[in-house]
Amino acid sequence: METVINMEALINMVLLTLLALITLGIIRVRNLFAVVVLTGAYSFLMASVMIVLDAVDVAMTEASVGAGISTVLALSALYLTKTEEAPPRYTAALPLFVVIGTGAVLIYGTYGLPHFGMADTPMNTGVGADYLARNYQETGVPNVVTSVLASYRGFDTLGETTVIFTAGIGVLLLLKRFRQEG
Amino acid sequence: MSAEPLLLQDHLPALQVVVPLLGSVVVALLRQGPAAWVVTLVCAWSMPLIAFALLDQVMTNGTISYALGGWPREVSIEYRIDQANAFLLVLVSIMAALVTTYMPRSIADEIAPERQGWYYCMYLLCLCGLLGMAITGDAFNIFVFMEVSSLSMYGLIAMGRDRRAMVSAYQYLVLGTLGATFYVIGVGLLFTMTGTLNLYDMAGKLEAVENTRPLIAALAFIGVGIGLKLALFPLHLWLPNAYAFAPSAATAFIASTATKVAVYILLRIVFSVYGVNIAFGDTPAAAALLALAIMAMIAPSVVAIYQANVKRMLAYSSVAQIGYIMLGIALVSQTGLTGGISHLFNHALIKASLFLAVGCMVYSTGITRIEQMAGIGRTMPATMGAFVLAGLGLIGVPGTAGFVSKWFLITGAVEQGLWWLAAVIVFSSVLAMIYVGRVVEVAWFREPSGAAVSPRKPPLEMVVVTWVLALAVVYFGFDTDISAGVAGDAASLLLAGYR
Amino acid sequence: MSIVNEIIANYNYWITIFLMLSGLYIVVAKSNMIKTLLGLAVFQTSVYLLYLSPGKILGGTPPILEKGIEVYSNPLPHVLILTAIVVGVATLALGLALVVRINEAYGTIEEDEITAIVDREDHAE
Amino acid sequence: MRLDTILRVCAKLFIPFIFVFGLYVQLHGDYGPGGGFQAGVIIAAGVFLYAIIYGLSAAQRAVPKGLVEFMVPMGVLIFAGTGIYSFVVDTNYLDYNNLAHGDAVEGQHWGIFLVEIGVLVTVASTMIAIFYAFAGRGRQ
Repeated sequence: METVINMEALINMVLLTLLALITLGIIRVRNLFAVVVLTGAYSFLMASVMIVLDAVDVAMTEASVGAGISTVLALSALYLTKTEEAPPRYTAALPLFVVIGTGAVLIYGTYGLPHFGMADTPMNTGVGADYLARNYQETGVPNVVTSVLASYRGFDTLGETTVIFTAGIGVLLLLKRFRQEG
Repeated sequence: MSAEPLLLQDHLPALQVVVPLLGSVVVALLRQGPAAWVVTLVCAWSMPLIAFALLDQVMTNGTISYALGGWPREVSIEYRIDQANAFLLVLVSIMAALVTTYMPRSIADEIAPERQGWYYCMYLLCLCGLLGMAITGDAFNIFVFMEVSSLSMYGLIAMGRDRRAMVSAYQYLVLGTLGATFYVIGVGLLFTMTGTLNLYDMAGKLEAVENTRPLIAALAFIGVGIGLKLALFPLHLWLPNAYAFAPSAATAFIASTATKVAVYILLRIVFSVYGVNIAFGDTPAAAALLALAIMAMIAPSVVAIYQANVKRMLAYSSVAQIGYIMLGIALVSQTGLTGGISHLFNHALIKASLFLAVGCMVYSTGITRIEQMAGIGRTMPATMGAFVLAGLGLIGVPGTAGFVSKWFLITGAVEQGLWWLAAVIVFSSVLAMIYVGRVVEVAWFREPSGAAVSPRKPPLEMVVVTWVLALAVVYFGFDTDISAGVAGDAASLLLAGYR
Repeated sequence: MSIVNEIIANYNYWITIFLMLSGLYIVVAKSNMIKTLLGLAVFQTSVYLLYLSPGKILGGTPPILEKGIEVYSNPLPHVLILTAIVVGVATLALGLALVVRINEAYGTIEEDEITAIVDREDHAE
Repeated sequence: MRLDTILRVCAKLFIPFIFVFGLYVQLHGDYGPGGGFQAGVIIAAGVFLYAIIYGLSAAQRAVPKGLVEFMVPMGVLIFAGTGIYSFVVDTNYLDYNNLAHGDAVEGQHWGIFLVEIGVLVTVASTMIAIFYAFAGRGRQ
C-alpha cells in the first residue's frame, strides 16, 4: 500500500509534539506562576488535539475546565500560598525507578494496540458503533455524545455530578470561614 | 400513571446506591448537625435491609441483572449482583449502619458544630461511592464511584483534630488519584482491545485477544492501581497516618469498608473478567502476589510492634491483614479464596470493633498513645473489655472469627504442600499477639495515671455498638455458616469466572 | 516508506506515554505540593489521549449525526473522557484546598519540609 | 481596580454575552457540542469575571453565597429525582422512555433535558462555591 501522509494525521502529530514540549517546560520551570500559565497552554493545546481527534464536546470541556477553571483555582491557591518552588534536595532514584518501570509496562502494552485512525478495530466496531447505529431512532438526538452521556450511560453522568458535588462540599468543609472562627 | 402500588423490590439494586445519594443531598440542604445525623441514620439503616433482600434474591433466584436507563445490557450501565458482591454489600451496609449509630457524640466531640452537617454529607457520599463500586458491573462506572468514595474520604480524613490529618489526607489524595488513574489506564487498554466496558461482555471478548500484550499490561496497571487503593504492601504508605489522624468514627468506617471494596474490585477483574487461566496461567501474577502477601503479613506487623500511637498501630495491623487476604487470592484455590474472602469479612468486624473501642477511649480521655493508656482497663473496663475480645480475634485465637479465616488459609496452604507458608501465617499471628498483648499489658496490668485515672463516661450507644461488634467477632468464631459459608459460595463463583 | 507509516500509526501512543511519564515524574519527584497537583493533572490528562486516539477514525467526523455523512469517530471514549475531566478538576480543587489549609497550618507547601515537621511531631507525641 | 474603567466597561459588555452563550451551549447540546457541564462552567466563569473585576463582595451581592450553597445539592436532586420519577412511570432507574406518556423519543428528550439541567445547576453552583471559598479565605 502506498503511503499517504494524511493531513489530519499530520496536524495531529504537530500538535502532539508541541504538547510534549510544553510538558518539558512544566517539569523544568520552578516559578509556579509560570507553571500554571504553562498548564493553561497545555490544556488549550490538548483541546486542539481533541478537535483533530473529532472529540468536539471533550475539546470544549477541556478548554473551559483545564484552561479556565483549573487555572483560576491554581492561581487562587498560589495567591494563598507561595509562588516559588524550592530547589530539589534529594536524589531522584525512586522517581526514576517508578517512571522507568511504568514506562516499560506502557511501551510493552501499547505496542499491541490497534494502529491510529483505523475503523476496523474492536473498539470502533464494538459498543461505540452500536450507539451510532441505534441512537437516532431511539432518542432523536443528533449529537450522539449527548445521548450517550445523558441517557445510555446516564448513570455515569449522575456519578460525575456527584463527584462535583462531593468536591464542592469537601472544599467548603476545608476552606469556608465561619463567624466564630474570625 | 400506573394505578398499582410501586413495586420497589424490582428496583432495589438502584435504591442501594441512590438512597444514600439522596440522603446526602437532604443532609447538604439541612446543614444542621443533629438533623443531619437523623437523616444519615435512616439512610444507613435502610442499607442493610436492601442488601439482605438482595442477598436473599441472589440466593434463591441467582444473579440479578439491573439495567440502568432500561437499555439492553450491552449499551447501558448494568448492575450485576451475585453472591460475591451481595455479600460485600451486606458487609458494607452493616458497618455503615453500626458506625452511624455510634458516631453522633464522637463527631460532636471532634468536629466543629457548623461543619457537622457537611461532615455527615461526606460520610453518606462515601457510603454511596463504596456501594456503587461494589454493585456495578461496568468497568468505567467503578472508576466514577471510586472517585466519589475517595474524594469524600479525603474530606473525612482531613477533618481530624490534629494538623497532621490534613497532610495525611493530601498524601492519600495524591496516591489515591495515582491509583485511580492507573486503574483507568488499565481499563482503557481493555476497552481498546474488547470494545466494551461491561465486565461480563468484556470477559466474553477477552478470549479472542488472549496472549496479547495490552491485556497483560492492563492487568499490571489495574493490579498496581487497585493495590494503591487497598494499601497492598509496599503501596500502603498513605494508610497508617490517614487512619491515625482521621476522626475516630471515620477511621472505623474506612478501615472496615474501603479497603475491602477495593479487594473485591481486584477479585472481580482478576477472576471474573480475566479468569484464572489468563490471569494466573499466562502471567507470573500468582507468584508475585504470593511474595507481596508474605511481605505484607510480616513487615507491617513488625512495624506495628514499635508504634507509640494506638491508632497507627492498628493501621499497620490493617496493612498486615490485607496481606492475609492477598495470600488467599494468591493460593488460587477454593479453600484459599474462601479463607481470603472470609478474612475480609472477619477483619472488617475485628478492626471496626478495635477502632471503635479506641474511639470511646479518645472520647473519654483524649488519649492516643499506648504509654498513656496505663491502667485504663481498670477505669474503663467496658470499653477495654471489647478491645481485648476483638484483639483476640485479631490474633486468631480459637473461638473467634479470626481463627476461622486463618484456619482456611492454613488449610489452603497445606493443600498445596506449602508447609512453610502455614508457618509464616502462624509467625505473623505471633507478631499480632505481641502488639495486641503490649496494649493489653499496659491497659490492664499497670496502675492508672494521668488522664486514664478519671475518664469521662462514654455514651451508651458508643459502648453498645463496640460490644455488638466484639461479640460478633466471637459469634462468627462458632457460627461459620454466614461468613465462611457465603464466602465459600462467592469463592467458587469467582473461580468459575464469567466465562 | 513503511517507517513513516509506522510512525503515524503509533505517534499518538508515544506522546501519550511521554506525557504520562512526565506527569508521573512530577508527582513522584517534586516536593512542592502545588507542582505535584499540577503534575497529577498532566498525568490524568495524558490518559485522555489513550482513550481518544484509538477512537479516531481517519476521514471520520465528530459523532454529530448529519445527512450524507457515513463515517463518524467513536463517541463512547468522548463520553468517558468528559467524565474523567470532571473527576480531574474535582480532585484538583480538593487538593488545592488541602494545600491552602496545610500552608496555613505549617507555613510551607514543600512536602519534604512538612514531612520533617510531621516526623518531629510523631516523636514528640 | 476601581479606576480601571476600560476593564469595568468591557466586563459589563461581555458578561451578558457569556451568560447567553452559556445558555446556548446548554440548550443546543442536543444538536452540537455542549451540554450541562460545559454550560455550567461557562456560566461560572462569567461570575468569576465579575468577581475579579468588581470585587468578591459585589459578586456575592449579585449571586449570594447562601443561594450558591443551596443550589449545589439541588442539581444532584434534579438529576437523581428524574431517576426516581422513572420508578413512578414503572421503568428502571433513569429510563426516560415512559416520561412522555409512552412516546419514547419524546420521553428521551424530556429526560435528557431535565438531567442536563441538573448537571448545569450543580456544576455552575459548585464552581462558584469553590471560587468563593478560595477567594474568601484570605491570606493569613
